[in-house]
Amino acid sequence: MKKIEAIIKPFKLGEVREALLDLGAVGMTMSEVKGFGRQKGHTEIYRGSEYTVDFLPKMKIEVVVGDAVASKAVDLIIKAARTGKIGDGKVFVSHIEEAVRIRTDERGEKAV
Amino acid sequence: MKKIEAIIKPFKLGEVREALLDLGAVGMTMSEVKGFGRQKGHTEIYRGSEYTVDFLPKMKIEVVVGDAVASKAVDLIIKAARTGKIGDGKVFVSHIEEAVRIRTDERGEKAV
Amino acid sequence: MKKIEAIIKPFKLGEVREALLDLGAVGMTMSEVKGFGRQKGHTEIYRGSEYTVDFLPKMKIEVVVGDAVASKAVDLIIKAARTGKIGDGKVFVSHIEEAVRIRTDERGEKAV
Amino acid sequence: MWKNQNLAWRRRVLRSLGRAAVLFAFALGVHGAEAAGAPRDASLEERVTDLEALMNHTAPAAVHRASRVSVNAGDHAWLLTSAALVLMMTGPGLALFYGGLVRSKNVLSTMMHSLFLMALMSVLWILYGYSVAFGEGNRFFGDPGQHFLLRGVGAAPNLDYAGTVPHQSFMLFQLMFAIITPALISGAFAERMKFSAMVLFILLWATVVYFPMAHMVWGKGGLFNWVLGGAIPALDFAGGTVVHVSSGVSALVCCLVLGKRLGHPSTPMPPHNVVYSLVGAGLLWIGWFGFNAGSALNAGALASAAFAATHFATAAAALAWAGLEWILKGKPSALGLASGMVAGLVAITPAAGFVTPAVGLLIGLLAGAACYFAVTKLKAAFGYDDSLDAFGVHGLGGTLGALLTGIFADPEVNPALASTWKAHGATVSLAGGFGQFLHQLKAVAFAWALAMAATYLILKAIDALIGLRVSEEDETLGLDLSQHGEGAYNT
Amino acid sequence: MWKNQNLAWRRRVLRSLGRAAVLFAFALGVHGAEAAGAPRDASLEERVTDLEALMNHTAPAAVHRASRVSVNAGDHAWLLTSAALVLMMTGPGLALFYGGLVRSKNVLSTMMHSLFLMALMSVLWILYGYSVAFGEGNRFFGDPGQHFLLRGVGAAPNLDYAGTVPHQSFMLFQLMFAIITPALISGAFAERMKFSAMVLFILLWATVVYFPMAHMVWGKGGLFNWVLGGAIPALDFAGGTVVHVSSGVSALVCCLVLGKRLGHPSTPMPPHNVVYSLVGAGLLWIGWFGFNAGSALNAGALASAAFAATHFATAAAALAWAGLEWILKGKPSALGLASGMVAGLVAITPAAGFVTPAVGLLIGLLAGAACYFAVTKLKAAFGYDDSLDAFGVHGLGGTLGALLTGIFADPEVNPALASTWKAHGATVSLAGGFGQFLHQLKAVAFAWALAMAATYLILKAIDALIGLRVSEEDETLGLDLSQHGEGAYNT
Amino acid sequence: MWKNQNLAWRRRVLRSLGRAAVLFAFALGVHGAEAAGAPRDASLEERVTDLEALMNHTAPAAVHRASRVSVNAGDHAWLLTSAALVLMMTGPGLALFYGGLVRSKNVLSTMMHSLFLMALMSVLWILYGYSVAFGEGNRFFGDPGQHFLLRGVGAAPNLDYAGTVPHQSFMLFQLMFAIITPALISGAFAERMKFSAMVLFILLWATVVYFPMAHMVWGKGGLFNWVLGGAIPALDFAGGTVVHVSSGVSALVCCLVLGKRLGHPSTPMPPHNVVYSLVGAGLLWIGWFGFNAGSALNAGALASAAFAATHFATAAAALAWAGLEWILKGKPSALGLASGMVAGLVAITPAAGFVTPAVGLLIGLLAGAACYFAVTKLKAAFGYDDSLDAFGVHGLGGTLGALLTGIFADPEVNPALASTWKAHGATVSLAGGFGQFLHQLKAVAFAWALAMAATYLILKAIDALIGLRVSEEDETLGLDLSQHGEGAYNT
Ligand SMILES: Nc1ncnc2c1ncn2[C@@H]1O[C@H](COP(=O)(O)OP(=O)(O)O)[C@@H](O)[C@H]1O
Ligand SMILES: Nc1ncnc2c1ncn2[C@@H]1O[C@H](COP(=O)(O)OP(=O)(O)O)[C@@H](O)[C@H]1O
Ligand SMILES: Nc1ncnc2c1ncn2[C@@H]1O[C@H](COP(=O)(O)OP(=O)(O)O)[C@@H](O)[C@H]1O
Repeated sequence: MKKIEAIIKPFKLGEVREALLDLGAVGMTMSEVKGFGRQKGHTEIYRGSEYTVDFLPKMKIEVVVGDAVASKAVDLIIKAARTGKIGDGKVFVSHIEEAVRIRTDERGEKAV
Repeated sequence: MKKIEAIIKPFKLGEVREALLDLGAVGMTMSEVKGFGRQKGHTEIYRGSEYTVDFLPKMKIEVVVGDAVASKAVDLIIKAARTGKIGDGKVFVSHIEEAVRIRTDERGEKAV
Repeated sequence: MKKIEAIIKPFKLGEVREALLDLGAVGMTMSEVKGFGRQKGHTEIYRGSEYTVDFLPKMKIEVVVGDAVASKAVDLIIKAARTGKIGDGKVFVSHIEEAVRIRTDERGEKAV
Repeated sequence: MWKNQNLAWRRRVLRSLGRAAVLFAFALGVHGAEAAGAPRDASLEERVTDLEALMNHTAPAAVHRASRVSVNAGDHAWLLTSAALVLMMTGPGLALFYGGLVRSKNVLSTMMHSLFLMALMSVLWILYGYSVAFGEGNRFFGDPGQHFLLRGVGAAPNLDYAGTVPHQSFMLFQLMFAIITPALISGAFAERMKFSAMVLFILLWATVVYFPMAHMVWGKGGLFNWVLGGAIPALDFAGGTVVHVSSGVSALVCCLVLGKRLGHPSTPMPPHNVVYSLVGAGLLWIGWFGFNAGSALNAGALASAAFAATHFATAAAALAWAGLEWILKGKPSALGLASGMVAGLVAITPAAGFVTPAVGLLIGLLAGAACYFAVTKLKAAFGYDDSLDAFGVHGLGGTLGALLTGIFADPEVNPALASTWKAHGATVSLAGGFGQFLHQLKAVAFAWALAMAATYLILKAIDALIGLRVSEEDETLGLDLSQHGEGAYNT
Repeated sequence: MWKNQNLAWRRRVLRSLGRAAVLFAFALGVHGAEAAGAPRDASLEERVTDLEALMNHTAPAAVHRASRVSVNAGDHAWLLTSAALVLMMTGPGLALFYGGLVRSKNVLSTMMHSLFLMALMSVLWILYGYSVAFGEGNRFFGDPGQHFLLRGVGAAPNLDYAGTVPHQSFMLFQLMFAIITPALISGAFAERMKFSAMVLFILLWATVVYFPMAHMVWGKGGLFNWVLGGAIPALDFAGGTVVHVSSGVSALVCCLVLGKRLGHPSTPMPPHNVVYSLVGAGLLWIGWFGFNAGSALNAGALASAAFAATHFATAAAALAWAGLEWILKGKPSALGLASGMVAGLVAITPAAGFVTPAVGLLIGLLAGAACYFAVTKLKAAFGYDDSLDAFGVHGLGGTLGALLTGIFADPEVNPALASTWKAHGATVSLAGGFGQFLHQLKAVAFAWALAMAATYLILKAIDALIGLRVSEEDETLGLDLSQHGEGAYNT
Repeated sequence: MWKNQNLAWRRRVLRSLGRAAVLFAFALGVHGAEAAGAPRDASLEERVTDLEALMNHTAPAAVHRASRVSVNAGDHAWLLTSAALVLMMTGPGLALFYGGLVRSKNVLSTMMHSLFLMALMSVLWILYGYSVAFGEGNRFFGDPGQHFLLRGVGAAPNLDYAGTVPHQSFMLFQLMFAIITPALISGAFAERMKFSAMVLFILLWATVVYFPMAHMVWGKGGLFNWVLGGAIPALDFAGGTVVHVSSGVSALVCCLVLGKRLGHPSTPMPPHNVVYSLVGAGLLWIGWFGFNAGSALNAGALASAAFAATHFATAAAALAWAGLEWILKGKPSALGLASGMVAGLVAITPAAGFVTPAVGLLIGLLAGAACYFAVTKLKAAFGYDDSLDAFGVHGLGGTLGALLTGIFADPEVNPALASTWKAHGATVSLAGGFGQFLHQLKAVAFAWALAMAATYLILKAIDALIGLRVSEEDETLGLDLSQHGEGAYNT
């Protein structure tokens, strides 16, 4: 199994979710993160002290899928998340050795 | 070493923590995430516009353990986190190549 | 490619970021987590009921780098994050099979 | 002629609004029946005497003769301001204080307890609540139909209750008390009671506990009324027994009957936002000036005395609570300070218009300490889950204040104490001392008994009928989502 | 001698402050020109009659003879308190109510709409706003220069408007209405309008809609003024047409012209912090006592009546809205309850000083239901994106209230209704009925027309000039960062 | 007879309460000693004249003869309302304004600074603070024991200070000023001072700076008192020198002595919740009407004038600050607008009852601009870490306002200016001009000197005794946890 981690722009969450559902994924986990990258941050001012906020709000989606669909999933996510503007984010794929569904104790691809 | 990621129901956090402590784990890291899965979300209404919240609050526990105890840890977590109701969550296991304790620069299993 | 996950004390974020920038990293992702470890938590009291908060606020930095610089990056992070006091945190390294830049569809080390 | 047409038109419109309109039309028809007769001549001296009386916050003697002026605008301004302040205590004051103390998944449901009651109690009040509390009746309750839709409650002052302000304003001011009292109870059942059960409970509780208690203590002819002919003259300036004992004791029964929250006490349930609670406490302190100093019902010296006693008691109680924490736990907490404030405000409520500022300070010190121990030791010892300490603070603080009022009431602060005392003969002393202490004790005991019995029976009945508690699943999910279909915080 | 030197010195200082100072110096020079002549002798009886008049909230007859006392301190205390309460409605009241309803990235920009207008409208008011609204002029607007920098607005009461309080205090009280009205509109364009366009829009809107509307309805000689010689006497106690219709209808035009927020309606945009909105609603309720009961302009029986009608309407509307949700959706929501409160407050505003509490209750019930359907059904049916329902609540609630005022206005509540009615002859009835309903209809229709036309033209002009909406990128980033360079929440 | 028994009983109870009770019993015994003699006959004309005087906010001439009415209820209603408003400025107003500006780990400790002082200062006040400030004494301070436990402060008006309201209410109103002043300083040492050191510091600071300054400027016979015989008559309507200069300058010393926060200025420390700060600023604006217009001590024309000047100054300063940001930084910020509001409120404080609204506008513009530059440029240039800009806003804004008051004070706004001026001879001019400017300068310089010297010495003493700052570890952890054992936000 593969874990796909996608760091995307927050307002693209809905589209990425739809894309994954279309693929047949039945589960995913999401968290709010802050990203630093080429997309430069913005300046904020508080009572005259100006400073740069480099870390921008991003959404991280983690989805574990069977090996077979992993690359398809990556492509779909990329398509859904792309705006073409800097800061669109990254997708990382890594190997998962075991997955377990807590409720049923099912293991492996059945569990994802 | 293995990284065990467990996505569980928030109110099960205490029990899972106890289970890991019983195993001898001395460290773990937790974060608030939102999960999408078979457990269907709930409907919210704001001034007449109704919408479904699919992403439910979940807790993610990450714990890196030595290879020897990994499968024991997974079992303990599953036992502690199970309610038997849909939405209990998942456990994912992956390989960790290196671990370092920042304070002492200890490496490998000594560091976890 | 390697994913380096560093769990550090929140106020060390700035220094770790600088260290990574010095190395030439152009991206990283950060999230607020809570850590449990040797560093004991503190006691809080609300209207007479006292309880221990074991989970302390930590910052998790995730950065994916090429294999070549991974160990250098780990060392820099450790140096920047260390206070020498308990609770300084951990660094974990794992293997990343694929990375994609969403905007351009670049893959592999070019994407990180 | 035209007027009749006009009424007919109104009736036509109203009829089409369905059955409810019948009641309204009735009320519309009878409104304003209390119009005064044409003024008869008064001498210049009488007119000046009348003005002086009014400026001294007394109804002019002229009212039965030829009243030219009947409202003291200054008294009225203060009463209206006070009414607004007392409503502010409930929403947003109490709503924030309680809302901050619960977990984030229950904050809206907790605030809803306060906010919904602002609406519900107002409607009960206009239908029969005011009549039961302040209508003419027996020593336990007033005639429930007397002021239906507020007929007979108009611009003219009610000389029994407040001689220099419109009767309507007195009614409004009292309504604000009827709103906050049941809202106080909600601290006991927060985070686990069904909303429908809550609504039903308060409806019944107000009807059989609050309105009658208000009648007994403040209503004309009430059993404990100390100025309008009560058999057991008990002093309760702004609601020690009526408001705090009744709500606080009922709160205790609520948490005993409902049982503990899931996970209590093993899982810590710290406040989700202490800032909200601190803001709430601040607003309560401010609003309480309306509560206590407004209870003078005019802007005379008594309002000043009540304001002062209230303020110093609050300050002292806050220091007492935070100080005890500092000594016993090593650190004074912000929530402790705020809890002390509320304890002081509660305890001074019955005493405010009867005691000096120095005595207020003393009462505050005692209340801060007593409530601190109630909340930290007593609750732990008995193991009930009073989520937000409605009993520990209001039940005990109110009881303490009501009893101390008997001891410290001072005719130099409130001259009415001296005069009434004489009217009741030597055995009855309103101006403090053991005799009065006994009266206070009786009233407090009565309030305890009524609150306990009624609350228990009402809760049992509702439990049988529709159930009191939400399901385990709903409790785990949080009451905001399960009871109200909304979450407080979104991104 | 010295005085001249003094003035010269002041002028010297001022001159160095640049061109603006010229205007100020002018204002300083003419200030206080309205000094009264020396009092002539009055008999003792006259003096007593004068005192009685003042205590009855009427200007003493003596004012043209030898006024010894001209301000009723009680009336004044209530008016100042009310002015403070009305300002509190805008900041923090409305700022919190609206701020909680938007997404967290737009909370500061939304609050800024309210807070900035507290400053901007005050400056317009002192320059020409008060003159246009309450100066002498034609039936549509007052002379814009009459009270420049508030000359002629001093300590002496203005007998046309409020005979027992300083003219200056009347001016301040009215200013608070001029502040909140445009702030209400901001609910319609929240989360997408450029800040610069907002400022320009309000500046023009206040000038051509609000100040003239206030003149027509409340100003001496205004077209719809029912006590000071209007041709079409329309009843609007505290701002049904002036405040709510004008702002609510303009709000509708705003959301039509600006278009929907990006993502609406496919992306849910739930309130980021419902607690803020509940606190805001609570403060609005409290502050509205100043708004409505303060509009009596004294602390007499009318203030009491307006207070009561306001309170019961609000309670009823809250129950109506939450009750409908309970029945139709299965759960009553906290935000629904709060929305109902605001709907009730809006609808009772024009009626407050004219109707009984029972009628207030009825108006509240109708308003709660009507606005509920407007917000849930009407908006969905037509598909406009009224971000925070400024039209559904203020436009419709205000219209409903203004019309119902014509039906239910009652001379027993407000005796002035009877007397004015006679002055206008049998065909004109101010005391409710079909005749008055028609007057109300005309005023409401006029307000709708003016608001729609003016808002449309102003927006189109600004759009051509500088553009109304922020860029897509800025909207996505959030207005807090893009318009104000700051984020509300940091760790 | 009974009365003696009663007192004996009370004493018995009290004795058992330990040593503290001795003080209380003493106070109880002497309370109310100021009872008036029996009224002697007054003619009808005298009685009418007395009523007229009272309604004109002046003590009746009759007070020494046969006072039948001594309190003007309208004046009193406004004063009580104002006292409540001023307390609201501290809690929740200032607590929220400051609390929002710090990092989330310090929000409770910052709010605690304000809330704890509400309690602490009240106790100091009742013990000796009021006596030092308003008792009879020398030109620097009053006799500290004169009003111990408020003896001699009762229902009768104090004719020196406020002739138409109970002395007790005047005392309460002034207390609210004594509460907020030290709380203002806390902005300078937020996020790093030990709580115990804070308590000790304020205790000493209030004793040697605030109470004496209040005596000098407002107390009978005080050095700078302009109406009650001060040698250097300085105008300070509601606390320019007493409140803002004293606190703001002390704040500067605090941040210099304590040093910078860890990480300052390299680590950005943005406000953790700007919404709180905006709400706080709104409440400050509202509450300040009580502060300034309440300082008229009655509900007459002066209150109206002070209200107006306050309002327009605030509006203008908000526009000035936000406008400068817009021009110089490209964007107007919400926090900038709010900061401007506070700057305007501060600067108009000493001037409020002396200047026209137009001058208020001018003072506001200047204050907004001056404080903007102080906070953005001056602080950066000198590099001190004034966490929340207590010096930049209160120190400089207060100084500016106090000096401008000398220039713009206008006898047409405050007639007392003209009469006092004559009493002092031609060389002393209270009605603006260079002479008065010099008096103002002296008072301001004195306040600067006293505040700097006393604050420095007190801090050094406390540092030697118990240390001023928390440890580095505690500062990193946050003061909420380290000083108060609680966190503001939990899930
Ligand atoms: N090497 C990396 N490791 C972890 N996260 C990264 C890395 N590079 C980029 N990211 C994440 O991806 C986001 C987008 O990257 P950025 O460089 O701004 O845009 P783009 O990928 O379009 O050039 C960042 O904000 C960060 O969260
Ligand atoms: N393939 C997946 N990848 C990542 N997270 C998943 C995946 N499947 C489920 N999850 C997480 O597990 C949670 C529980 O899954 P759900 O399908 O609701 O229940 P169950 O596993 O009991 O059928 C989800 O809310 C989500 O956070
Ligand atoms: N085995 C582990 N797996 C995951 N996270 C860990 C593990 N051990 C420690 N951590 C994280 O590292 C943080 C610091 O660990 P701690 O034991 O307190 O200090 P130290 O590493 O200096 O002994 C913890 O708070 C936790 O977030």
